[in-house]
Amino acid sequence: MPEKKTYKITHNRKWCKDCGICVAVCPKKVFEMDHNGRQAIVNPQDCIGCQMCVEHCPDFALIVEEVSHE
Amino acid sequence: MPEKKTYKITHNRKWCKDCGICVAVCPKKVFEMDHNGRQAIVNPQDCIGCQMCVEHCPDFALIVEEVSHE
Amino acid sequence: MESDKRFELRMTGSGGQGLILASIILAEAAMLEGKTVTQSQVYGAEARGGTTKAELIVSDRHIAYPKVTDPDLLAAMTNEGLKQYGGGISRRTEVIIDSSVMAIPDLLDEENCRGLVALPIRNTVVARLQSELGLNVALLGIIQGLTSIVRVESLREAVAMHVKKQFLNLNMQALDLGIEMVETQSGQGIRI
Amino acid sequence: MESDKRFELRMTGSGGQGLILASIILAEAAMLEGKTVTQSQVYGAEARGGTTKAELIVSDRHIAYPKVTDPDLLAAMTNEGLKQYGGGISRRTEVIIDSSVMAIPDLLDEENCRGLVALPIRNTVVARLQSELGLNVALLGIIQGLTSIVRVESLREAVAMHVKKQFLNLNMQALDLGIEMVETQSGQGIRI
Amino acid sequence: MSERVVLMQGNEAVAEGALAAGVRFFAGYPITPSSEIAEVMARRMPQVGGTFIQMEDEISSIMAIIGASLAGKKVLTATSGPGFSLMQEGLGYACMIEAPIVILESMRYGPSTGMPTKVSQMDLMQTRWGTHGDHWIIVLSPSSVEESYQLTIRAVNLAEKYRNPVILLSDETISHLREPIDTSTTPTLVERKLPVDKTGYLPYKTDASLIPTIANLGTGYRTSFTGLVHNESGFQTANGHVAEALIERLRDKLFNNLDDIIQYESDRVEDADIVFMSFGITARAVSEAVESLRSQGRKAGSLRFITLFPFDDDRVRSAAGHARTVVVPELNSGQLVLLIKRVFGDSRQIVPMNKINGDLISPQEILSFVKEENL
Amino acid sequence: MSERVVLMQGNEAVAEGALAAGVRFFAGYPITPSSEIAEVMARRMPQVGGTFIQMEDEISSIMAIIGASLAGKKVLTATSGPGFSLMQEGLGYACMIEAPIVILESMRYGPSTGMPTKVSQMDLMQTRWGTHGDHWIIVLSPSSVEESYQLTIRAVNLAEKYRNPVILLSDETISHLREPIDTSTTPTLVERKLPVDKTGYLPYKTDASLIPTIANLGTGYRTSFTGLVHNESGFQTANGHVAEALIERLRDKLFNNLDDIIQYESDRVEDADIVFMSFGITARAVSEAVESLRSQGRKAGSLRFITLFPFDDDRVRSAAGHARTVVVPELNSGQLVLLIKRVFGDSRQIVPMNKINGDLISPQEILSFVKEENL
Amino acid sequence: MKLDALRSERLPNIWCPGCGNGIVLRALLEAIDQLKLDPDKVVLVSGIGCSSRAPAYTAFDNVHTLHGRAIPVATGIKLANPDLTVIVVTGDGDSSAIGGNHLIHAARRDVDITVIVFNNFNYGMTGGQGSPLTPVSSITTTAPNGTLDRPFDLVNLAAGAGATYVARSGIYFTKHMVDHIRKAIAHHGFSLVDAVAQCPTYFGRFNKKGSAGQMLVSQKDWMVLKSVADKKTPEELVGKTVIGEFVNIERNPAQSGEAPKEQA
Amino acid sequence: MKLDALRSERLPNIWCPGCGNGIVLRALLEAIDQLKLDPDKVVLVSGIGCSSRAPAYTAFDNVHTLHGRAIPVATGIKLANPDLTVIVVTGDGDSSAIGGNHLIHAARRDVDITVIVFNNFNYGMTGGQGSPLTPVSSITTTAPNGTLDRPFDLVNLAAGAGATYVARSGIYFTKHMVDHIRKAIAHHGFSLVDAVAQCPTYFGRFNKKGSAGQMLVSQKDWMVLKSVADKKTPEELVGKTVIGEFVNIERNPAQSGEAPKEQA
Ligand SMILES: Cc1ncc(C[n+]2csc(CCOP(=O)(O)OP(=O)(O)O)c2C)c(N)n1
Ligand SMILES: Cc1ncc(C[n+]2csc(CCOP(=O)(O)OP(=O)(O)O)c2C)c(N)n1
Ligand code: SF4
Ligand code: SF4
Ligand code: SF4
Ligand code: SF4
Ligand code: SF4
Ligand code: SF4
Ligand SMILES: [Mg+2]
Ligand SMILES: [Mg+2]
Repeated sequence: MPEKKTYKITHNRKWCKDCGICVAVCPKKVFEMDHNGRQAIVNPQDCIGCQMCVEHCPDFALIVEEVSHE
Repeated sequence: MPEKKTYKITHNRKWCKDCGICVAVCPKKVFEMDHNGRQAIVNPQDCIGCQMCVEHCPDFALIVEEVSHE
Repeated sequence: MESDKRFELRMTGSGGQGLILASIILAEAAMLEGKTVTQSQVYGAEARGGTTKAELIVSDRHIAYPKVTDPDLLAAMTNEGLKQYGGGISRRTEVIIDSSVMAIPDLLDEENCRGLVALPIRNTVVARLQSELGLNVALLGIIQGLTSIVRVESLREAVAMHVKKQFLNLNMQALDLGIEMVETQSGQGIRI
Repeated sequence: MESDKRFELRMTGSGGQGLILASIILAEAAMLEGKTVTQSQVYGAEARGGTTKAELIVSDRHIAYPKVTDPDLLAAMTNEGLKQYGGGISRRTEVIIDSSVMAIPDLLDEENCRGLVALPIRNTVVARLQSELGLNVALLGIIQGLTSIVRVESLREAVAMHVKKQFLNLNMQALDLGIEMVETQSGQGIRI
Repeated sequence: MSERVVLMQGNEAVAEGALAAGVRFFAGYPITPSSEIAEVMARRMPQVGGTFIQMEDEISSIMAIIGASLAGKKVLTATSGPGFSLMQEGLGYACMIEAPIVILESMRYGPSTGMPTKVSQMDLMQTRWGTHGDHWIIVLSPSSVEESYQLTIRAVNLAEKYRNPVILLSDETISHLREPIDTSTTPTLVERKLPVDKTGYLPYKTDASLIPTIANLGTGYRTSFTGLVHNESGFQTANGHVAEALIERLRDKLFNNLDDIIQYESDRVEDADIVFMSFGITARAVSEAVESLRSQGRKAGSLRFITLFPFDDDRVRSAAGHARTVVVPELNSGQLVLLIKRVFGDSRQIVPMNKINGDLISPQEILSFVKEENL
Repeated sequence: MSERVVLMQGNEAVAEGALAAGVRFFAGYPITPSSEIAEVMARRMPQVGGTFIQMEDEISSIMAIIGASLAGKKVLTATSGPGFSLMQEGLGYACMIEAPIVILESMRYGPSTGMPTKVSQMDLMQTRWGTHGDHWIIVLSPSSVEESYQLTIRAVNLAEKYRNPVILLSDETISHLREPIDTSTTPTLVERKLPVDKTGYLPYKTDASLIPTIANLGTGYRTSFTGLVHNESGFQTANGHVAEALIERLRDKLFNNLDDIIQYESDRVEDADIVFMSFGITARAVSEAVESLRSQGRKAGSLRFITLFPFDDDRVRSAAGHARTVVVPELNSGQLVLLIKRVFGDSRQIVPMNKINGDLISPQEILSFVKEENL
Repeated sequence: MKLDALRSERLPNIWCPGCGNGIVLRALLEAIDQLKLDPDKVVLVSGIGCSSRAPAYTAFDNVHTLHGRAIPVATGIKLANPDLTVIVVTGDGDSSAIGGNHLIHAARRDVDITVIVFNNFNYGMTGGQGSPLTPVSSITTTAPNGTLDRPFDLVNLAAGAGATYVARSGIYFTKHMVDHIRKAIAHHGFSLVDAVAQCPTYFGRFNKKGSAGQMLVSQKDWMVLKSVADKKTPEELVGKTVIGEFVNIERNPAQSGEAPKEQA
Repeated sequence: MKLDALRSERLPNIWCPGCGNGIVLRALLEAIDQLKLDPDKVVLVSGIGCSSRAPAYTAFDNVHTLHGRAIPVATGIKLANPDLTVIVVTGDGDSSAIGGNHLIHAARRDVDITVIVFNNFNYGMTGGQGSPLTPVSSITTTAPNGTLDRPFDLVNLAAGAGATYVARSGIYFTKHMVDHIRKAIAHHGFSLVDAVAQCPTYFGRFNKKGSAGQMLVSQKDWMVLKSVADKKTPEELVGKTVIGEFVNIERNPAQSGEAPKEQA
């Protein structure tokens, strides 16, 4: 059984406009909009690295990279 | 046997530009270009009233009408 | 202020806050009282969802130059707004800031403005009305409370002209809330 | 004419006659002799296949004003041409007409031109060269014969520059024919 | 204030003014800062039985209003610098066929796309000389929202009366300003002169007015329009005399009526030793500055051009009073001042005052300028 | 005459001049009376390894040459009034991004389609003011075929040197005239200033010349162009100071070099009591008229504008001599004369002489005019 | 045909001998005649070009506009007074070069006007330059070695833009042309007829097409009726131009309302 | 993807929250990256509009032109230096309204440039007016009661004009979009991608399309792959927008030389 991969999510606050698109596209509900209407990473551990959020973020504000376990 | 129809060809010299189109389209060789390059009606008697010359004259210079024989 | 012939107001904040509408409502209220007005705002291709500025001049007589040059009142609803459009104030200017979204700016003192009113506007509106929607009208209430540039009734009438029926109640409450904030929070809210 | 500093020529006729080319050839011939020239022509949206006018000024010195104002020579190859562009001649003007296509115009007399040369140009060309093609170059021959504005050799050289090889011979013959027409037909051709 | 005093944006005032003037056809293409006119028209036209159409560009916009005008409608289009540049060929066509059309041009900062949301007065000379060939245009310039409304009505009237394009030269500030305007007065409307007799009708035959009647398309006059030089029948000719007469008539039909067409607003020029000449939004700063100067005891005056073109040197000369100093504040690098210089040459001190940073000239700046330049 | 003296039409001379100047890209749309330039280019460009393209209209023609210019080519387009009107927006863009381009505009009779085959000088002011916004353009005007050739070379050189659009203002007569021209001299060519260092390259940073270098597209500078107000990096900004500095630089880069840019031809103005000021084809009639007047003992002189814009009042004043009377003959209703009036105001007698029937002003007409008007 | 609609006092026309424009004009007049339209309510609008002079020879209201701009003027006229029958007379250059945008937008909007393109494959008026309809390899004054650019297929272009009536005909086929022009005018919505004419002076001469008569008659050889062409293979149609009706969609305002609302 | 080609110092971009332009821009950068083009030889040319600001966020040479005029500028650049990869970034209004003529002519000429239309069904930059691609019945600021004019089908328009590569994709389908942009750029000749984006600020808001996230995800519902659509009836496709490759013709210069010489 292959080891479960883990991912590092980098979020560029300065570029993010809190549009909520990552929230809408993430299959794993990794993101949420907080009560101030700000994007928040709430379940980073569930990320499967599908890159949906990255590719759909209109502001280049997300990077998702596999964390290498040597 | 029906009587052969005859036609009157009216040529407006003032409007005609001697382009030769009537010569080219007339199935009955009614027209010719003379040696001065001018359009001439040479065989009016052969006209069958097909209106080819009339419809193709770019200068509205021809009228072909049936001559009524009472 | 009432004695003054010309009253200049500048409001600045973020795109969604309805400050332009607020300035129009205030303008109409002033018109109801027979005053003349010119209202203007900044248009920026870049200002989308970003920072806005709305300006209003109210006067008893013909207004020649139509832009605010020396505001009597500056209301800054965001930090960014204050930064971008806070310049050009003078000792004549009273400054309102929303202390729920910004710290009290160090740059303001007796030398460069007439006074600073720091009120937790957004927080109060959200807490009391369960919605941000009345923010702009609450600000009008505050302005009314501070300046009495128009009568409350005129403001109510103007609000009614511009607000959809379903939100009328909310906005009237917001108006009252603004007036109330000036009355009750003045002790703690006003500095300098 | 040779003594004159400025020689003004106007040619007019119908679109297909190559008068513009003729004026260019004459211009080049004059240039070969170190003269200066300006050549122009009428452009008309309406002139298609219709009437044309070609003008040429030849001078020993710089030509300031570039258009013909008082032609030394007017060559009219069609009636229509004479009608449209025959105005503006003076007692200085010698007029050439092609008597094979037009009657000698009554309007010309000693009062309004210097002389009239009526030659059956087209007929002669067609008769002698079995083609209308050399008409314009024959006209150049006539002009040369009448005015000696350029030398025959220069004209030959200029014709060679502008005429396709296959037609060179024909055009040289036309040139000679033109010169000959002036010499031999002068008795009967020239009136006034 | 009256029941009909309403708060309006400059652009809205133009649209409402046009409707009040009887405009029933609007074609346009959006462009900052004039887009709201199209947007208001999109809403309002159907309400009054008129037509709004958004065209594919500004070229087709001006051509569409020309078409609609020939078909008998009063028409308007609205644009700004870049779009106005594109309209130049159409504008010249309208001059030549004498189509009554009105163009609102709201000046933004140029050249090119420049700063779309910033104000300027940089298109003044373009309104006069933008299209090729000799032509004459009426250009009116409002300086307030109220005047935007009133001058739009006047523009439509002048266009119909003189069969000539009229340009309303506004700017970003006025377009976007909101001020109270009084729409209660019923405007006097001018209707185009229609022909009355079909027999022997000649589209470009004129009487002493030099203004031909206009047979609206489809009314049986079998009329003819062309941008080529044309004779009275409306058909093309290359006759030089006809051409000359035509161009002269296009000029004279306006120049014979300068009293009707030209409007100024002058303020205490009579005894002034310093006069400000300006137009549009800048005139409002001037008006405050003059007030201040007068209150300081300085004999200042103002001449505001409401009609910018035709620009009549003689009229300006006589309206100018005797001030030795003429200051010309404008939001460009110097355009109106060129006209003023032409009028006065060296006989007065003509002082340009230019601002080209996208902001207005303020009254205070004028006062400082006068002081610093020792005027 | 030299081996290289050849008979050429004015249009051909422009095309050959452009080729001699290094033009290797031509985009255009046919229009009388400039079409022959496109036709010659269609034949000649492939021979010299250049590109000819017939575009869909004049708008795309000017935009295509702008693109090709940015890609490093010397470029030309050719048009006449109607097409030039359509090019106005593109022209302003070229001013703003400082693209070196040359436009040949051959004046025909306007406005609108007017009389396509008749001459005029009616587009003079349009070359200066046709596009919206503050901008500056170089306008040169040939008066012969020879000069068409030479000024085309000069136009290309000036465009490249000053990174500015240059307009060659010709007319129907010169375009179609055939005269001998000498193509034997190898022209001095000016090459655009290229940047030399990629690190920290800023497209619009300038030295004292105020003329930025230009990084041709595809040469690794990762450059940026926009018609919006831009800062040194070439990117858009709405900063008023930057805007002001930009517009002022666009002016000053030319105005600091008026000695280099402005050319006149003056003929015996020094002692003249009557001076004719003219340009283009009309100047040739003037030259004969001056000759005649002198031979009649009249002290006549002539000032011919080779550079029309920038138009420098001071230079005109000092080049004008002391003649009390200045006659301005032109083939329009009065355009150059407006500039002359601006220079002299009432200090001289400025007399317009206009002809608008599609024919040239002849020397004889000038003489008669002088006589009839008692000048 | 009664030639009442001809403005005889302006004849002879300015066109060259053998120019095809007169033949198309005649077909147009015939079609209008057949439709028995009120002549007071017919407006012909043209651009600039030899062909665009045609309206000036008719006794209808006529508007000679700018190069390429007849269609927006016609749009303005039609919308201002829907009672009028508005017909645009234009050239291949006028309509498809400088006027291309207006053409496709009128087609898209389905404005109820008819566009008759007098298609002579070049710019006649300015002296025989290439147009966007000039066939590849043809000689023009701006393509002395043969045209490199591909031409539009005007039918495809109009159809692609959404035109609801598109037909092509040739001046040899006068009855065919009259029929299609008539149908185009009668059509409710935007209609276009690619009326293939001829310019013997330039295109014909440069491309050695023979006399005006030969050019005209040659249409028999290189044109093929759509009904016939539909049964042929593409190979068999190489070098042929198909004439006939290509698009004829009943305009249905209700239908356009049904367009995808969910889009975006 | 390496974001080397992003001009980070200019971010954040000016676009509104949730604007689709950034997503198309990313796809474009990805496609260029995949093609391993020399970044010194890539030029992005744009017109005017929100979308046309995209090139200014890239580190390539970029030319921000006039409204509608990117294509002729790109044509000039490409012809002047054929070594460059010239990509036009444009909006639906920029390309199909004011720039429509240039679009069809570039398609006709088959100039080797690529046009990426950031299609958000309205004029974003000027405040949400309708564009020629606005679906019928949609609310815009110039159609407060719903758009009456029919839109172009951009694919049909480009194809009708002669484009040799035409594809459509949507921002939800990022890989699909990257693939088609990449193919378009790699294509020799004129290529166009109708890249369906979104303008939540205007079109979305006016037409009650929900949040930016909802608008984006909804593309799953109203878009259908061409391969799937090809098997469906027109009725089944009502309200659907088909995405995929519509035209892909190998450019064959020899062939164009074979075009009907006999024509006219
Ligand atoms: C803006 C503008 N550009 C160019 C021209 C010159 N011009 C007049 S007609 C024409 C082309 C005409 O071609 P076409 O439409 O095919 O008509 P044809 O003469 O062949 O009938 C051109 C380029 C013009 N009048 N206006
Ligand atoms: C000649 C001209 N006309 C109008 C405008 C105003 N304008 C700027 S962008 C634009 C429309 C943009 O729409 P689109 O191309 O769809 O781009 P988007 O903003 O939606 O991305 C308009 C009309 C202009 N800049 N220039
Ligand atoms: S998609 Fe990007 S911009 Fe939008 S909320 Fe997520 S991280 Fe922020
Ligand atoms: S990579 Fe996929 S799973 Fe991970 S956060 Fe992004 S969208 Fe969610
Ligand atoms: S077709 Fe007409 S114009 Fe031509 S020759 Fe015959 S009659 Fe004359
Ligand atoms: S009607 Fe027919 S047969 Fe008679 S002359 Fe004409 S073409 Fe010939
Ligand atoms: S040039 Fe061609 S299109 Fe024009 S009139 Fe002559 S033949 Fe006809
Ligand atoms: S207005 Fe629309 S297209 Fe423009 S940035 Fe905002 S969301 Fe994007
Ligand atoms: Mg044609
Ligand atoms: Mg868009």
